[in-house]
Amino acid sequence: MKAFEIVSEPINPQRYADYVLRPEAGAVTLFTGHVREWTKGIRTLYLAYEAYIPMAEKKLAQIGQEIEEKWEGTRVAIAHRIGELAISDIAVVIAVSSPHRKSAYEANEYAIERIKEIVPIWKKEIWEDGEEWIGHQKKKPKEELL
Amino acid sequence: MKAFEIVSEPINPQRYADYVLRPEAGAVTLFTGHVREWTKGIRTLYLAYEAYIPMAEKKLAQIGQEIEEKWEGTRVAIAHRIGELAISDIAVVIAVSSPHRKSAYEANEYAIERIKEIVPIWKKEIWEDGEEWIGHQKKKPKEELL
Amino acid sequence: MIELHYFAGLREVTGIAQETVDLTGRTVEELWQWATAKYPDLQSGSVRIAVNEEYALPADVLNDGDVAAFIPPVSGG
Amino acid sequence: MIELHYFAGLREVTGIAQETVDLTGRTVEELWQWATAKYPDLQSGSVRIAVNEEYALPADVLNDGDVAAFIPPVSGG
Repeated sequence: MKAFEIVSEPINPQRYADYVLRPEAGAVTLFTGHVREWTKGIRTLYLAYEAYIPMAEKKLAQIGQEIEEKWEGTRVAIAHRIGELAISDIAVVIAVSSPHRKSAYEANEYAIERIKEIVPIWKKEIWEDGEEWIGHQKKKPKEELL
Repeated sequence: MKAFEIVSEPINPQRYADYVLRPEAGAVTLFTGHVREWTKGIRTLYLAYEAYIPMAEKKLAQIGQEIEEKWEGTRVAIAHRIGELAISDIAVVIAVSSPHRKSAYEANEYAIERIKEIVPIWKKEIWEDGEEWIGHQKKKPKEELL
Repeated sequence: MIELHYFAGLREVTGIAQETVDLTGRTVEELWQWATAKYPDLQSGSVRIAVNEEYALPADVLNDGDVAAFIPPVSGG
Repeated sequence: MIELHYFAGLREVTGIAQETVDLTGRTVEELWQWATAKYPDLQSGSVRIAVNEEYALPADVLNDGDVAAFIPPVSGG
């Protein structure tokens, strides 16, 4: 495994938690983002993720570096899966270790916010009656404009 | 396993993450508290934890109930280990699933704060030159009183 | 009869983990007075008393068969 | 020559994942004008352009061999 990677196989979150653990660590936070069956009353059948892989891995590593600079003593590993994912599959895992718990929580939440801002990964939701790239305005007109 | 338990064997955190996962969950936060080697410049050899087991399990379950009332749609599992623990061993695991990530982070951090307030578990630190029950004033005179 | 439990640092103060005493009908506050008279060092830190695995108030009355526990500051996690 | 990549919804707009074009020496802004002239529907959403795997500014100049990518709003996590 790499500390910051895009993978196409199922994610084993424990590997990333193990990777960040060190004798100085008193706390490890492990976040996993899962495919949810229902979103705003619409049932998802499955998701398809796509990434600009080399840039996405670079941006994940950048987030790790930002965190290690902001929260002293933290260590970070992040993986995002691409391809077709079923309900409850893990799409993303973020592991952060830290001497004290507060940083481990804050840094972990920071990581997922940054992923949603800068990492070139795209999610397509597939429902019973259609599909859509999430975040792409073209296929998702704002309700107030209809 | 039980959703809220005191155990004397090594903790496998994944079991608790698996327990809380549901099709409605989009996020799972898993916190593990580990034995840290260095605290304020003093080297810990190992820790010994003791619990008032039936009351501790009751209080862990109470925390789980508080969380499921405060953050809608969350599901919680918590385990704390007792006995002698070596550096990096897991002392406590908290797993929270939630439809959305914000609740999963908040509820998880709430759980560890509450554990430190109300759950009858005690930690003794063993160093090269002594040992001490943490939190027990008798053996830990405040520096300003010396 | 009331069963008493002492944990962690408090057990090292009393020298025993458990004892059974005839304090049926007394309040939690009276139990505390009884215990600190017998073990003066109990007073050195902040101690909570639990009755039947729930934190108790000073005015709570002890019933026959109750289990009371002396809880030093907790330090789990 | 510049290599262009289109991702996700933008790839469905252009109908291709990749093409190579002669825009060496032009700016990122000129690349955007070129692309939206060729694929008018590109303009429908917010798009960022990355050059060599870093987000680029409109005034950045494209060098021979650069790889430019059209990045629709990301939705990882």
